[in-house]
Amino acid sequence: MQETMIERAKALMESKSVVRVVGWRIGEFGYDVTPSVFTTVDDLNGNFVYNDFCGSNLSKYLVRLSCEEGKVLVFLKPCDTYSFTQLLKEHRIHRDNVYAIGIPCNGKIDIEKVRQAGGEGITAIRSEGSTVIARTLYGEKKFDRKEVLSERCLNCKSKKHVTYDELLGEEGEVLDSHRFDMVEKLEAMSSNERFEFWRNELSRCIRCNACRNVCPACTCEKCIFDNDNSGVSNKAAADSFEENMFHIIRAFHVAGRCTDCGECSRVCPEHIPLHLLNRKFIKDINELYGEYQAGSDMETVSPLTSYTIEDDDPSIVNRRGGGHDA
Amino acid sequence: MSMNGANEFRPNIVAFCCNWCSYAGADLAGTNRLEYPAEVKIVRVPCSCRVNPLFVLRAFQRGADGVIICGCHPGDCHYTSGNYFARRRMTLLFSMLDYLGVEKARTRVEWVSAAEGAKFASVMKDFVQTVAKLGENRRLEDIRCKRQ
Amino acid sequence: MLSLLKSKLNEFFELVAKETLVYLPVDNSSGQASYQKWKEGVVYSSALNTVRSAKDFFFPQMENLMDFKMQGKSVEVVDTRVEKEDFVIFGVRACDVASFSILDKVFLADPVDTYYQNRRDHAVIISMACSKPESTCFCPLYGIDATKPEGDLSAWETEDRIFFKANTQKGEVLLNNASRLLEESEGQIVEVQRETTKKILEELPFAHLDLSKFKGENLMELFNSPKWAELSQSCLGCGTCTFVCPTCQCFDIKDFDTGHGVKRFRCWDSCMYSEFTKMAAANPRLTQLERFRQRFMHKLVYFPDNNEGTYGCVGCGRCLIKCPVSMNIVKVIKQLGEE
Amino acid sequence: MQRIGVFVCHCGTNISATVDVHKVAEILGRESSVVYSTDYQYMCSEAGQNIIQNAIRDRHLTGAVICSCSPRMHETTFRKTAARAGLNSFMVEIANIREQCSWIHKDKEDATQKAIAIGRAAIAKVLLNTPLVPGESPVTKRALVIGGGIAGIQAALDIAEAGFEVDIVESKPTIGGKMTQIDKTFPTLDCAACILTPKMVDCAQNEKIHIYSYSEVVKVKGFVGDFEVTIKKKARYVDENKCTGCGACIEKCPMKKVPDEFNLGLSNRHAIYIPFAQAIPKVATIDAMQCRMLTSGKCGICSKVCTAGAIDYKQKDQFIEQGYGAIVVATGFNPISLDKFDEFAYSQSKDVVSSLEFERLTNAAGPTNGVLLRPSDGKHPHTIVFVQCVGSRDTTCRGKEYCSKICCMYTAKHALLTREKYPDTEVYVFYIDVRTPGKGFDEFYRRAVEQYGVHYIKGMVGKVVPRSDGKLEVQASDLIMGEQLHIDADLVVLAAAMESDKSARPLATMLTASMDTNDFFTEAHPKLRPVESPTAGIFLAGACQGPKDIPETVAQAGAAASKVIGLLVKNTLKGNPCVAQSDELMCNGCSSCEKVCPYGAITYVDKEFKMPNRTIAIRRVAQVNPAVCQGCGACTVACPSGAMDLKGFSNKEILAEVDAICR
Amino acid sequence: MDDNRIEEREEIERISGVDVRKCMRCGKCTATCPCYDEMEYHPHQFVCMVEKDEIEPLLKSKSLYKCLSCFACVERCPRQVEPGKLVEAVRLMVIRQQGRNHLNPDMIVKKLDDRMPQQALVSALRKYSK
Repeated sequence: MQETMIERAKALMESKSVVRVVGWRIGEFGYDVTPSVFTTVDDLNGNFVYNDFCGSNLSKYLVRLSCEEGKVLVFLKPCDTYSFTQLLKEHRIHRDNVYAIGIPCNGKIDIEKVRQAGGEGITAIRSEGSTVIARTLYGEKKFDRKEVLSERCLNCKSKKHVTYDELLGEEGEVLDSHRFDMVEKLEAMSSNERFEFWRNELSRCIRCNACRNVCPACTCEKCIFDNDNSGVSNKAAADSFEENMFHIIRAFHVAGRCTDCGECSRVCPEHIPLHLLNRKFIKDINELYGEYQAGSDMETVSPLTSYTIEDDDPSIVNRRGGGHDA
Repeated sequence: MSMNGANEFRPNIVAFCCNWCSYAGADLAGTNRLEYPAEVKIVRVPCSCRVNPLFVLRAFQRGADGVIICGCHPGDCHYTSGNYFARRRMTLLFSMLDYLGVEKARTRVEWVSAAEGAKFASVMKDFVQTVAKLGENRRLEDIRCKRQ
Repeated sequence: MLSLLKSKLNEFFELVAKETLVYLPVDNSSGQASYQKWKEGVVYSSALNTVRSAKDFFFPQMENLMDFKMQGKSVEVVDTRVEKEDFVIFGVRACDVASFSILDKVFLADPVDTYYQNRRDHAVIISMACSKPESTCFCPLYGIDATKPEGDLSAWETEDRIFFKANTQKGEVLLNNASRLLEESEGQIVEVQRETTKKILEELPFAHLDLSKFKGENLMELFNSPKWAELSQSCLGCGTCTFVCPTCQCFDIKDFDTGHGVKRFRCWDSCMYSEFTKMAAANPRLTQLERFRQRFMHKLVYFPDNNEGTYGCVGCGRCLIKCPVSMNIVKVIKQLGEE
Repeated sequence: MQRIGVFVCHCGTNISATVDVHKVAEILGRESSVVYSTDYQYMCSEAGQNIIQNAIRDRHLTGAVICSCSPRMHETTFRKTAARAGLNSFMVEIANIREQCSWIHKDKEDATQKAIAIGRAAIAKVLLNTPLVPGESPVTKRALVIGGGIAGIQAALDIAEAGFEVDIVESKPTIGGKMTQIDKTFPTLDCAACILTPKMVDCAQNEKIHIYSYSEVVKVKGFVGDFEVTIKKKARYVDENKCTGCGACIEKCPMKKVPDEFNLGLSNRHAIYIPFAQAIPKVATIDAMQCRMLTSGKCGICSKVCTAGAIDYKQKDQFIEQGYGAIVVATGFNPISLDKFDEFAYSQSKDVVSSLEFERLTNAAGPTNGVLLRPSDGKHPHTIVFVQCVGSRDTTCRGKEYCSKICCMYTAKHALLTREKYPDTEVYVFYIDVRTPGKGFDEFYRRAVEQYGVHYIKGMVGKVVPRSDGKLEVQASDLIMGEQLHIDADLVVLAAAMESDKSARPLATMLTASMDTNDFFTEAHPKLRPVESPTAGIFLAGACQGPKDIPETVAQAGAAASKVIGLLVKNTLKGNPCVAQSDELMCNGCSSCEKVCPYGAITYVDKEFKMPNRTIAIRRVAQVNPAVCQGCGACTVACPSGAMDLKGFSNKEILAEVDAICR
Repeated sequence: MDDNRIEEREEIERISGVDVRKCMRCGKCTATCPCYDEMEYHPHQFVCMVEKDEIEPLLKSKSLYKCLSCFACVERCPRQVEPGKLVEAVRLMVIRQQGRNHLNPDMIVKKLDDRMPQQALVSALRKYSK
């Protein structure tokens, strides 16, 4: 696929239909690829890569790049197209300045999982079919691909591309994933257990803002947490409240807009399962206001900017299932 | 939060009331001399849809033990649709707080019309009792804001 | 050489903990290591590195500087500093130990940061030699010997034992207190381990990057290099690298109104943030390019230039592992260091 | 540095009885930035207001907090007070320590503490308040009346009378509406035409009034004082200015068999037609569906016979754009369709008619020239059964839950008139209740019974079965006699429920005016603002707001007109300054706010912004129209970046209040 | 008010699912009833009497069995009171009080003769097979 992509990119660049390409740049060890802009054919030939580690969602870069002079070519994995569509819906991207190519994705590998599975000192890594082979300082190591696949890919919601100008490879289907299983598990806990769970997770937060800055839904010109005039800005969490506050508000601000691309959890240096917050909102919305997938089309209005007269009262929260304290 | 002589726990309650229905309802409760606990303190907002989740969290941060939002009955919103949006927002927010293990009963939304002074009073009585049972807000507290 | 049977490690902690607080790396639920206070049941993790570096002990992410008590119209300033009690940090890797001296250059230089000094004075550092470096490690580049870490007390972990060597008075004292658990044993095995580790360290992919270019005289050339544009292009402007970095020491001082007073606190800040060093106008570095450049110019040029050649990096490799877009100091050195 | 004054009111003993007002004043006086604090018997009294004004002047106050009764009571009073002393009226905050404190608490300590907390909150807020000035927007001195029935006509005439331009938009070829089809009016029995047609003529002749007949409103933009409306003039294929209404074309038109909607299909008209003799404008209209020329291109007789050369087969729909300051909605009503009521055999038998059809059958200008004859065989009916509440007070999907209000009276009228004209007919009226509230109404109904011997029977008709001999077998119950009746009727008249006109719903959407579940327009306040829609600048007249009889309709039309006049005499409108405001530097242009705005007050513009790297980027940002915004604040919460904020209730103000309360 | 009379009303309301308070006394049910003359109590009276807890007379009345259960009244009632269901409920109550002595299908067959209209058969089942 990588070759095909490079060829297409080169063709489009040579035909002057695009002036720059957003893709992934090869790293030192194969797994450390960097989202990057390519402006020359040589650069593409030498450094463009598409492999098991190109997890990063390129759609957010378009907010900036589509403002710049000249058309930009972007490669979008299925889940990226949802973010892309959502951003278009919110007028954050100049569509006519973008040429979007949909590319297939058979799941991305979570290098941290590889490390935790004993992949120490990796100097090169590639996958052959269902096995992942790593060259390390301490000899070659093999891993079962399924074991090291990232969580979001294990629960992939769709292999279908929503918006694109051109498609490389086969079009996939929307899948019925089990992505809400963990949310359900949490809901079933007692509120004490839930509290303990989230304290343990969120207390590790170092407020590096990686989750926010990578999030395609968080494209605010200025985030309220950076804005001293908002009255709620803060740079570091002073205590448990501020840890909670940041993540609750962030999740709320992207509620109805979050496409569940899973970038937040991917980039969290402390491995906090942030996607579980977003998925809770998604699940609630689906159950209370009807199935809704952000970014699945340009028309449907977000459940938080619409209503029906028959909506449940907030007291539904007390009545709904979910553990209580003994 | 405060302790009175009897040393029984007296929760601190913040009530956001929409200007057109619930705030008037609260006034009516007053006009009819319908008692409810002094722990309840009212913040006047134009419409329940003006209440930002941030306000709710802020109240808890600053030491509130319970937060209640009162608006016009669905369908009676002065701005025709405001409380419908408030209803969805607060439902999701409360559900999230519950998900994070914060006691459900600390948050509530009630529809109180300008004519329902009695309802306002009884709702507040009930809410204060419920929260009092739960005790001090520990799960969403900001220790820096507690009185030493 | 004095050594301790691993089976007795828990006893050792218990003993030390009688006198002072003990912190050690522990595997947390995220499957990564973080420093935690020792208490019965807490198990030492020989993981190579903790997610957050040991700098937190001396320069915590958030600390209260002073309080302002407000009575009506009167304001009273309250000094909230308290003399810190002694504490022991166990299992600090060579790179992190090296980072302390870099932080010292900043915080202990005149005017001395008493908050920092207070913690520094009360700490006993038990370092731990590395035997299984990561491919992302590059401490040799800065002349750090991971097989012979500094600190008050150096330690080596072998199959069944932990060997100790005191480097300071504090170290001696601690060993004496623990003497009943320790035994004199043949240190040969340590030397052997060091040799094998040294070989691995020598072969590390980034052990011998070329830093020659990063000198004061090249400042303008480096500063104006067109490469920054490409390097910084993907940067998200998050603070991950700065916050996991053992040598980053930028902070912000803010006031928090508690409703009945004001708390003045300091917290980590990141030069990657748009609000960093925000002044009346704004952040003097308006673009991510400038911010990105600042971080690496600081570590590789400004800092060494002001500190007799000591780089603002110890090669712990945390940023290599944690950067969401895998952009890091190594890539920067390679790009700008060449030709 | 802010200088705040605090004024604590005793309200006689209303507050001071349970709140230690001196203590409140003293403690609040200690708050930083409070430079003056006092308490007084009655702050709202002239003396009290003087205390405030003097303090503002002498202490150079930048803000005032008044701890007193509910702001709903005296906020405006105190704001005016402050304004008179030269302090912006929005720098005044009211701490409600009466309704929400002293009156509901008994324990003095508790009440005092709470009063202090409320006071602190008000201080915290006023510290963040900014002086606000109501925005002004110009008023277009022209009114639009939608619907040319009696309601529309009356409203238009009254507005024109006051000297303002009025346009009437009527979807039919002529104005006049339902009233033109009615024969006589209850309870006075004067002839509808005689009282209506002069008014129609007045409209036509009044130079301030312009009639757009055979036209529809297709687009409404703007807001109170400045609506931009697009009117679609449907092609009538006749040049209104040339046509003299002589009718020559009609006589010659070969298409004679078109059911005449004016007579509800009881008679036929031509493809080119004038609805009725007194039509305004008296201009022919070609029925495009029926006209041979327009359907097949073969004919063109009318254009040949037209001496004025008014026929124009090429005519297209015309779109007129016009600005208005106010809009009166008078879309009126229609009887519901009776097809679903098969038990009454409405669709089986010609002799089962609706009341409005009955009007035509008795109308001198009707298909039978006023002689009451059975539609089926043109014979004179000897037994007539009137059935009331057909589809009214009906909770099934076939009908309407509400009472149509006028049926009792017009049925009484029909019954009475029938007996008067044709004493030999037996007239039965089946009713559930007879509802005759209104001047002379019940007397009228009793007259029908007592003088004219109409048989009023309490009970409903169960079924009507058309018999082969042409009779209608009516099976009904007499609940009072407790017997089941079987009547052989010649004519059955069904008092069909009235429903809002079909055009009302889409119109309401265009106007963003709210409607109830029955598609009647809702009023701003059921008691106090009955002729205004909640949407500013939209007024309601006639049956579009609910079932009404003619006098009520005319009264409401007059009221609506006076409201319109009251609006149009103003040169500018002062808006509520507490409206939303978008910070363009922070706005993402994501449209969330636009979607939740009930008034369509938010629009978007592409603006150029200087980027940090000194390049120019074009960004879509929200702008709020302060004249339209009502200040609900829905947008402020929908906005993720906090770019949208509400003046007078800003995020920071509310947060500060919360902080203060929780202290 | 006698409790057990209220209970009876409540039971009838429960069985039939009818809310008698919805009735606005228009009498359309009675007007439309095909066997009005046969009945001692007419549909609208059933509604009124149930509302007034006058169940006893209804239980005894022959009208119960005169009702064809044609459901015309149910069909035409403008307030969705559905008197027919009420009649059926009362009938059911009688049957239940008598104990389980209701007709079963094969017994019906014996009673059949060719003059019996379809309607009667259907309503017979509806009436007696409970």
